[in-house]
Amino acid sequence: MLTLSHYLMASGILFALGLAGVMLRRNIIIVFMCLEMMLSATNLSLVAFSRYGLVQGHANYQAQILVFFIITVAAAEVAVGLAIIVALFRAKQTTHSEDLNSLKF
Amino acid sequence: MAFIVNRKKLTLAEKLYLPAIFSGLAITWKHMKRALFGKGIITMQYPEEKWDKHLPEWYRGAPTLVKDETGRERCVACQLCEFICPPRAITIEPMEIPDGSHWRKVEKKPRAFDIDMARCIYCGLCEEVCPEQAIFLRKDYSITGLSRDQMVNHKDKLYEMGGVMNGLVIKWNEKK
Amino acid sequence: MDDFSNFISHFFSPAAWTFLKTLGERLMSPIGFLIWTTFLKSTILLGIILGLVSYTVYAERRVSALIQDRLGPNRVGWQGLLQPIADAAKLLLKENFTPKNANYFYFRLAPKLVMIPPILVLGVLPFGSSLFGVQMTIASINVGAIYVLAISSISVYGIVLAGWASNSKYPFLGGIRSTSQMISYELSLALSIVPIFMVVGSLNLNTIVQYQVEQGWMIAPFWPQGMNWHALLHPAAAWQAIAAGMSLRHLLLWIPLIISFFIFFVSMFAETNRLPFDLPEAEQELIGGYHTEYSSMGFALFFLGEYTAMISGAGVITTLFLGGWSLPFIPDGSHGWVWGLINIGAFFAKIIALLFVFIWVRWTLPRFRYDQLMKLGWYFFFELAIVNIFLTALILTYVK
Amino acid sequence: MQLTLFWFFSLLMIGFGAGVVVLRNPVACALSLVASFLALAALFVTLDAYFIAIIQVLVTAGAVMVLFLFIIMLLNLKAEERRRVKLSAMLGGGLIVGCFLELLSSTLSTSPLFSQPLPPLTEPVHSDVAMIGLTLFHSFNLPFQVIGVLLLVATIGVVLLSRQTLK
Repeated sequence: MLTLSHYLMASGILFALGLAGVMLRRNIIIVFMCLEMMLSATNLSLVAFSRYGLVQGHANYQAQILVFFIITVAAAEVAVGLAIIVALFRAKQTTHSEDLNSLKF
Repeated sequence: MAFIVNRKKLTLAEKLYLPAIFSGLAITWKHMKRALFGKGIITMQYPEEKWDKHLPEWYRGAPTLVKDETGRERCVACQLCEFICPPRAITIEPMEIPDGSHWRKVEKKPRAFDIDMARCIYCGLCEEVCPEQAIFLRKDYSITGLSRDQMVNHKDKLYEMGGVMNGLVIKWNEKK
Repeated sequence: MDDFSNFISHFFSPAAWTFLKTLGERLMSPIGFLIWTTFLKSTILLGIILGLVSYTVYAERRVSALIQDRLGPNRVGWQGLLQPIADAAKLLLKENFTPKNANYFYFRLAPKLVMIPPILVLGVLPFGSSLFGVQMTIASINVGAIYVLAISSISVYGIVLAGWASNSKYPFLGGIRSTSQMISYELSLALSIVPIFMVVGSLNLNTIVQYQVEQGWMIAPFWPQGMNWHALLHPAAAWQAIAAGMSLRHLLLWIPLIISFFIFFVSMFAETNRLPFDLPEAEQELIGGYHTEYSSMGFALFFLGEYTAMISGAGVITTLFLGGWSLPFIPDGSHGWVWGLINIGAFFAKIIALLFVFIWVRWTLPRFRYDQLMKLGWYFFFELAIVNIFLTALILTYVK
Repeated sequence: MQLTLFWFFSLLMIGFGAGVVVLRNPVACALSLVASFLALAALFVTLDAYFIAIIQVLVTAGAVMVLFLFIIMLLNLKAEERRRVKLSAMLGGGLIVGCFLELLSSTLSTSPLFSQPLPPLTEPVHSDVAMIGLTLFHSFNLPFQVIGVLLLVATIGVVLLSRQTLK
């Protein structure tokens, strides 16, 4: 039987993987990808809530709207973040977070 | 001195590309329509149709050796062609014509005369340089072989391909 | 019918007969019927498309030859019609070479990734009305149009991966070019068809085609419902139908629809890497771009993928703008299976006509320079598509 | 049927997600993330959220990850040499992740709401794209406009950031 907790657990594991990636990896781009993964994990739990918490027999579309917003904001965030990473790479020739230890260059 | 080419100011129609694109499409359409009815096609159906009749006067094909009308080998094995050949495709092994031979009036003839067609570049320098007019470039193409050995033309093959050339050595008269 | 089945049953043992009978019932139950018809439809469509792909390659060579006053392949079979088979045999028998420093796994994965997305796109295209009551769409889903966009946006990965995994300069440049080209043309591709969704009010490709059957094709919206085969017998009725179609709203909507057709068509060239925009594989600059290092079946898959993308792209254009399977005066498949077959034929005829245009354009236009391509995408088509959406909204709101 | 699909796609998603964390080569990480997102989109489909699934593929897999790949290739990142992962980071990370998962599972066991079976949907009047559109423009019009402004600002920011010389 497929229950809500199945989906929530899957989303939680994906989120935890993303979290682990953010903590363990040192390459900024990969850290950034792991952030994306965490955002998508929250999307999964939101969609699961929308499907299980029906409103008059229909899926709760407000949750899906929130997912829509999250995807949009994530896309904007990726564009800006990648631009920052490119600028960083131009200045320091590295994408390793350990090598970026000064606030000003 | 630097010469500055002023770029032409484009009109609106040229900037939009579209008229040019459509006129280009019209041109290709015209060509295709014509070709569809078999007109204006310049392809030659090779193995059935041959190019032989259209070969130009100056065409240079496979080099061959010739004999004169009496059956004498014209080549006197002077090895000028061997020396001048840029890709060193020609190998000549001379021999002396023995005393009492019918052709003893010249001293040497080739014992072996090999032209490696895998190396030949059809430059025609051998024909140009030959004092006896013994080597000629045939109007020949599609020179093929299945191995490197097959691509080497030996003396017999060269004479067979070249055949007989009548007349005197005319090279010195005409001063080309 | 019962007599017939009784008659047949004598040829089987009772156990086998009951098995056959339950099998038949299973197959005719709604879910079983859905499964086997879907399977059959997919198989047949895939077969047709793959055949069409190999003959598109042949057509490309013949048409290019004719345009250049040549003859093209005409030796294998009558007029060279067996050439695709000979080519396939040759490619299969060649050595499948992997360069030494290539990343083997990704190098082998890339051609498959190029091949899969265009085939997935075919899944939602309505390639016919209906045949014996079976709808001629493999999957009629309510987000069909965005599905097409989403799947075609994935197709870039194969190219990028091929460029990267080859570990070689030219393929790498091809892969990089492909990504940026894809990002810049995806936007105008997606935005240009928004006016259609606004006019039709649905993303389901079947609904879009049905709208075009009733209201006229998107690029020539001139006939409302009256344009059926009865009208053919009474020309006056047909004329009335056309005149009724020429309302102010129809005429005004024609402008944004033609613009969006134009943008979509051009963007499709960029999306399928066809000639005015074939920078990822530019032969003269990049020696073949992303598939430089491939040989044998890997190369063949790239080729097949490109042509399948062309065919599915042509299918999408047909479905969205050229009325899908519909022809004026021709009824749909519910009037008899002959009409159903004619509808399928009409769909593929339209695809073939579009493929011809693709080929014709390829052998006419020179390649765009890279900055020109970017400029065209970002400065021109993007803005035009957005303005087009506003124009459509204005017409839909104010002109009744 | 639905349970099988759920297990299949969630295992795919988590497997490829683990690939992002474990794999050394940035390109391999990015591709693994794409595969994970595709499986995630399939999970959305099992939840009858077709529009969200397609948007997920279109935006995240089709545009965002292509951008990632483009940047990885542009910067020509080699596979990172195996730097010794600091033991403290590993331990800390593992601890936090473990605590999070433990917290999640204990929360999920508290309420019977989380173990309800999939409720059946009534036959929808509009398609779910139409429903999302209606909800978006009726109840969330202002946030939608704000998102538009955000995208505009982001675009301007990116253009400024990618100038050659930062002033």
